[in-house]
Amino acid sequence: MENLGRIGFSEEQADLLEVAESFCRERSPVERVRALIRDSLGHDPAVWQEMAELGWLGIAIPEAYGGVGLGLAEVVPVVEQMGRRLMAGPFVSTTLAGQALLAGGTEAQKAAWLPRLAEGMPATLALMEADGNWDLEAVTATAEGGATLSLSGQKLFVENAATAGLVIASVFHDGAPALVLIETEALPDGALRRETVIDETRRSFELTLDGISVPSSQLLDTGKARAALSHIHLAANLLATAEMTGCTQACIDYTIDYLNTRKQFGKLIGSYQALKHPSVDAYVTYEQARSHLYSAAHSFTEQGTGEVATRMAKTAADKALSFAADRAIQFHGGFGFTYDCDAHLYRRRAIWHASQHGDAAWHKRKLAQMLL
Amino acid sequence: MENLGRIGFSEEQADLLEVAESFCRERSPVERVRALIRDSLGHDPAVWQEMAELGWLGIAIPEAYGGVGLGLAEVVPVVEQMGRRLMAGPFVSTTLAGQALLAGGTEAQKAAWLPRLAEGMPATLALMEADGNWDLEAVTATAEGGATLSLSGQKLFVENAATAGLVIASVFHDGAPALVLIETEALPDGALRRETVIDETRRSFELTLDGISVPSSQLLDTGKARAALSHIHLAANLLATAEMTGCTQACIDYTIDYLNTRKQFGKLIGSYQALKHPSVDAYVTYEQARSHLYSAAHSFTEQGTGEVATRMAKTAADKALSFAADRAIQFHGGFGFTYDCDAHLYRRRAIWHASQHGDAAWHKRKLAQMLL
Amino acid sequence: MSEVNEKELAEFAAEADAWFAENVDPDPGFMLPLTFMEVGTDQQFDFLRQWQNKVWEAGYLGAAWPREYGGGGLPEAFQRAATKAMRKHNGPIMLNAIGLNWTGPLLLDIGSEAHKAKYLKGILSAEDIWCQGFSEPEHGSDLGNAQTRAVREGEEYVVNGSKIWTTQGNYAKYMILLARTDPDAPRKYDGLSFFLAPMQIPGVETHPIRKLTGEYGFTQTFFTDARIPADGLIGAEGEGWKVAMRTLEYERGARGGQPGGYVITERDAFDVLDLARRMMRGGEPLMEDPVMQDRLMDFIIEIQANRLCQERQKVAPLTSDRPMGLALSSKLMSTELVRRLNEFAVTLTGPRAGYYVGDENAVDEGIWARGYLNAFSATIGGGTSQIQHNIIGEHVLGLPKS
Amino acid sequence: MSEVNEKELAEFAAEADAWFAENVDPDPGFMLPLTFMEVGTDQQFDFLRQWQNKVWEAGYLGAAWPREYGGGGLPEAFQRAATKAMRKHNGPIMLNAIGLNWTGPLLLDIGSEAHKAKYLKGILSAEDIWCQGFSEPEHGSDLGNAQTRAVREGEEYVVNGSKIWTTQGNYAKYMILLARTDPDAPRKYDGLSFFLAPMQIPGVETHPIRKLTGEYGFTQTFFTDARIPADGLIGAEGEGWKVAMRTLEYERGARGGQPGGYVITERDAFDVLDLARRMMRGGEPLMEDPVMQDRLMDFIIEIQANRLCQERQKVAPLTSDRPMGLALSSKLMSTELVRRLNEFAVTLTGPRAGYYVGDENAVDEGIWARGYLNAFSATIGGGTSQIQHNIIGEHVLGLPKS
Repeated sequence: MENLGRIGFSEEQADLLEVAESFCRERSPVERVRALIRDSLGHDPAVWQEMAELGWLGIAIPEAYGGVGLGLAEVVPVVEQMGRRLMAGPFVSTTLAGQALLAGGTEAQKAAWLPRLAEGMPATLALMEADGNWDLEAVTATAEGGATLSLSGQKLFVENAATAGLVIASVFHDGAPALVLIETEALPDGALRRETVIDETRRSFELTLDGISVPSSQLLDTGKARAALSHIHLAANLLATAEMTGCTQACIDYTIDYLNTRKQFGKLIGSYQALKHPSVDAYVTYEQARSHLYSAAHSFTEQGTGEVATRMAKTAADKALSFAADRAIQFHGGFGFTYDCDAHLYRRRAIWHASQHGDAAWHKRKLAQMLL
Repeated sequence: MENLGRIGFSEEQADLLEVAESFCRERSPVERVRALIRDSLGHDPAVWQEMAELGWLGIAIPEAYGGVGLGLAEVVPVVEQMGRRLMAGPFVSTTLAGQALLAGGTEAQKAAWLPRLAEGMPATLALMEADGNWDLEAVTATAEGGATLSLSGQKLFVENAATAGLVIASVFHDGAPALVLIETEALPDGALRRETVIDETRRSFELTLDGISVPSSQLLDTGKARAALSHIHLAANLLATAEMTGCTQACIDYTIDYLNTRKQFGKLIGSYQALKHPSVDAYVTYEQARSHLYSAAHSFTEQGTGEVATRMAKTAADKALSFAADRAIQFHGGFGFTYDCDAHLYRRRAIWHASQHGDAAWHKRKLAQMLL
Repeated sequence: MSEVNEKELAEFAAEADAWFAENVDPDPGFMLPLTFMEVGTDQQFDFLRQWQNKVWEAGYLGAAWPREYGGGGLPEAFQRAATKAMRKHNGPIMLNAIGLNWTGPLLLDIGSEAHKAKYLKGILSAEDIWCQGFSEPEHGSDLGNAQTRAVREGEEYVVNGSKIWTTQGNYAKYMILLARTDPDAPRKYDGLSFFLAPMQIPGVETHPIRKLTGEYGFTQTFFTDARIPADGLIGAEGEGWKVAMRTLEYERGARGGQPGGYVITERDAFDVLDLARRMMRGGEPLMEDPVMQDRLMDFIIEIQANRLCQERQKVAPLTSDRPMGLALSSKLMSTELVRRLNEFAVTLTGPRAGYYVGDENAVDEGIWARGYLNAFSATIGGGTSQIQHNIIGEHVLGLPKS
Repeated sequence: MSEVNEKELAEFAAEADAWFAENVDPDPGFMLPLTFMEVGTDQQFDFLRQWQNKVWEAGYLGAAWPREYGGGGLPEAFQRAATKAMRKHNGPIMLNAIGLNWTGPLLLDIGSEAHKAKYLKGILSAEDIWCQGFSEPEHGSDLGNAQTRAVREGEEYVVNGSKIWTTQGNYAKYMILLARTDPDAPRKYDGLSFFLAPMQIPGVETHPIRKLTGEYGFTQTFFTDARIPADGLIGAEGEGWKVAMRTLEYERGARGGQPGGYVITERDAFDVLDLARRMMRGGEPLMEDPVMQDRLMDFIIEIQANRLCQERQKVAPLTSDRPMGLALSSKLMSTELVRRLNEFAVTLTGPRAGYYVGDENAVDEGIWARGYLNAFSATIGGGTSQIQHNIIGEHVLGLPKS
């Protein structure tokens, strides 16, 4: 329990943070975010193309597979800035699909798919099921057969599935959890149902696996499946934490702006301690969460420490964003109760992220098992 | 889970509340409380005598045994007002000793002792042991032998033992927990050691049972021992809750007075929302606790409901008093950090009561077992 | 009102129980709003209007209001029995909340005979829907600063300005309106007057407001040279602030006079308990998690506390230290609890908290997240929780003004 | 200062480690104070003064201060290594806190050559104990309103008034003193001046203050026509407020310049963890209780957050949005955490939380309850947590003044 994670920040992280800050600010003003909510695709393909050209889709992919050869630590500042601008799109799901291939794919699979992801083919993961278990090894969907595998089961919260060229699904196969590649071209009609999710900036789908067959070559390395699932779980939490942290910052800034503009009883409402002091609490909690985020990013690849730092970071981010966004609605008063106020966008996102890949109580329990 | 307790308030309760309010206010101004802290006895025998004359020591003792024939519901307003004035003395421990006799004594024991308690003989209970288990059945002290019982073991937190004529101790006897009467006259030299406790208004002792022998006639009815211990546990919590509730009220009043007197930056500090709003939170939490207290008092004798209402009330009182007293220190600023400020008297009492007869977490766990 | 006849009361209660058992439709085929502020569709509105009318006709709403104004003329205990039966059988809410709980008690208290005769019965029957026009877009919590103007011209006032958060504004026939009749009054509060104003007249327009839930339920109301009759003035000209404050006391529960029923059905601890029992976490029943149990107990204890505080208000010796304390605290206590309870319930649903109203996989059709978001209407509306803290701090604890 | 030579640094660190391993006495035979504000007996004072002197003489305090003033003239990294070794071996606190962390950095920053030569070495050696005279009995948080008067007479100022919360006031040789030199200044802040004032002169009296713990550690200081030399003025007459604010920034951690060591040893999560491991509840090890585990994890996560925030302050790209944010928040974050952590620790001790310092049955000699009560000195002193909220709200978030 000596090392719970430390702050470290590379030059590459600093550069990416700076570039991503201006890119996301310019490409994703809130009017655009709101327009994309009403759009069925939900993100801007031109912006996606730009990201590919910036090399962002390959940040954590080795150069041998067409990537930049850095790690998730360098993806974090990019995702943080996306979260800050409520930016929509398949960046995170594609990055995680790449991680799944890296952690669990065969050499052939990596060579075949990673370059395509780095070039801009969206991809996603299909992990969750109806019983709502955050433990990714608790899989009930199945892949049965020999040379050809017949899939069955339901997968929930498959983000960006309609856009993705590739879905990597967890299945139970041969007495153990496994991962399987599904090309979305091969999906039968009706396999995808768009879900109505709390965070309207996202596109999420229910995927019915029944009736889908894939050649057994699309099974990821079964010997690495458990390790890959564990890696995916932590990587998903790391990137969710990055999104949440950026989102918290924006939520606080947005609220502070209002407190500095709106008057009641003849005074700017930000002069009232009833609003000022909880805003300070939100801010301090945000700074704590951000410190955890960059500790998790820096320590992510260290055995043990990475898991500890990541689970702590997700817990801290959940606390920070939930509190900041809850108070954002309240402190905007009547306006906060309207759809026009952005406060609910942050609050909805907070609920989304808290609910995916383990909430604070879940991570604390896992941490207690590791540390106490 | 239909009935978790209800508010009811008898005429006798109302009368006692009114009389106790003025009696305790007059007999226990804070200067007196502070003088008694420095006094080795720790309470005023003349006031004790007055209480006996008012009939308070027999409120919950049946008329047949020289009491008033009411119940603990009527003791509650008296103890609440004592708590409000930080009044010291063996009232609660004597009342609880009476309850132990009523719940677990033989007819002969009740006839012999209850009238003496009602007349003003202080008494107390010896329950806790070094392992710190709030479960009163987990006794390790022993009583062994036939016609004469040899006692052994250590008892902690025996309140008012130096004043008491009678101690009722829990012991392990004949394979089960039991209660035994010990006349303090019979205590060997050195059996009592005055403890240094957090609440300096109290007098509490460690009692060494080794070397004490009592005739077996001083064993309470062994068939009733478990029920008696359970009754004592709940009665002790009910009266602690009453003390805590009165204490919370006083703590809030004391703080509000300061907020209405002290100026900083040219304004009364009570005008700052940073102090005003948490004071309101303390007040609201106090009112909730007081409602629970009078529900517990009213429902105490109802099987099941009494236990639920009492455990809830203790939990609510712990929350209210701890918060109010913690904020009382803070809101008194520099003065709050001095011994001269009363805030620490309330905070110390809060810690004392939270630690005795089960804290909030303990009671919630018991409630969960009953209700969930 | 007459003395309570215990036998008659028991019979009435039994009849009410049977009536609600018979008449509450457990599934009207669409989602009913949980509060009067959430009436978002005509289908909901029509259903609830008929339901209120039916309850009133059966004698279970306004049972304690005077007979001559459409009430039952019975002692309060009868209405309490009826409301209890309504609650027991999960009856839908009473629709006409502003009329029932604000306008009605106000008119009974200080209205003229003509006002009572004209308005009370329509309030009970739900024929006349009422709304409230206090808040303005620029002065949310600062009611005393209302700028909507009402200028007297003969037997009318000409109204110009805008009100916001008008619940059921698009359905209402009348509004209780706070408007400025004297912009030059030395104290801003003295320039206000209080009106019973018609809504369905020229110059009054309502625009629906989209709530943070994505749904509707409130409007913004615009007045453009709208002419309202001068006999709708309640209190004298310039006394509007006093009347409005009195009205808010009905809302805050600090005065009686309500006709019964309820206008909000809150999910309580038992609903949350039921939810927790149905959830799993990590393959285990969530209810077996001691951390969850501990938090649930906190909520149950707090809910019970609030319930007991309501009861204790009636026991004078137990409220003598700060007589208005419980009454003035109840809005803060209850609305903040509802917000936190719904927030907690959302977390109980685990991964499926990702779903929202409208998804087939949403737990309980998504009511928990929606309920949480809607809960802000009560922590913001009718004086924010921050304002409530000021009120309690100043009026109960006697602290100086901020 | 020279570049860091990594090899020399490693050698220095190893030597420091060995030195503290050798010289820290794990049991001096009496209870040492955890913070410089808790020095309540002569025995404690004498021990700590000798200890600081010894550490300084060994070169492990002020290693980065200039050689000419008693420092080691080494790069900062050397002192950090020494402090780390001190902490690792649980060395007692550095006694002369005000001198080391307030006066010293101030003089190094803006003191005259004469001041530096006269005072700095005595600060490091603990020969000259310093105290601080900012707060006054009637104006706790309102430093700008200080009323202690200093009137110039020739080469002296005549001081009258009273200061409170003078830590080690009864031992101090010098005080940093904020006094009013111009009562008629239009802005109250402009009438203040800042002095290095001798304490052991006629007209200065100190009275011990009994703390809420029952112990001592602070004094109130009374000035009655006390004559202090005019060359102790720091900054110009009337600039005292600016100098005092600068001094507070050293305390709040917003500026560097400290000579190393620590003046507070805080119980941290690991101590609390260790405590939890030793406790039983209901016959079971307390650490097996999931509710306790959940709360412990909250604390561990928060403590780690604060530690990481300290580290992150040094990473410019990660603090660019609000550059002063972390520095100005650190006092609030750390002091409130200490209060809550000690409060929690008290509850961990179960029934034995009933005992206090001095009882043989008290868990860990009662340090948890005492630590909790003492924690208020930091949430109140040096600007209350409420004032800290204002500072952060206004100076970091840019909100308007309250």
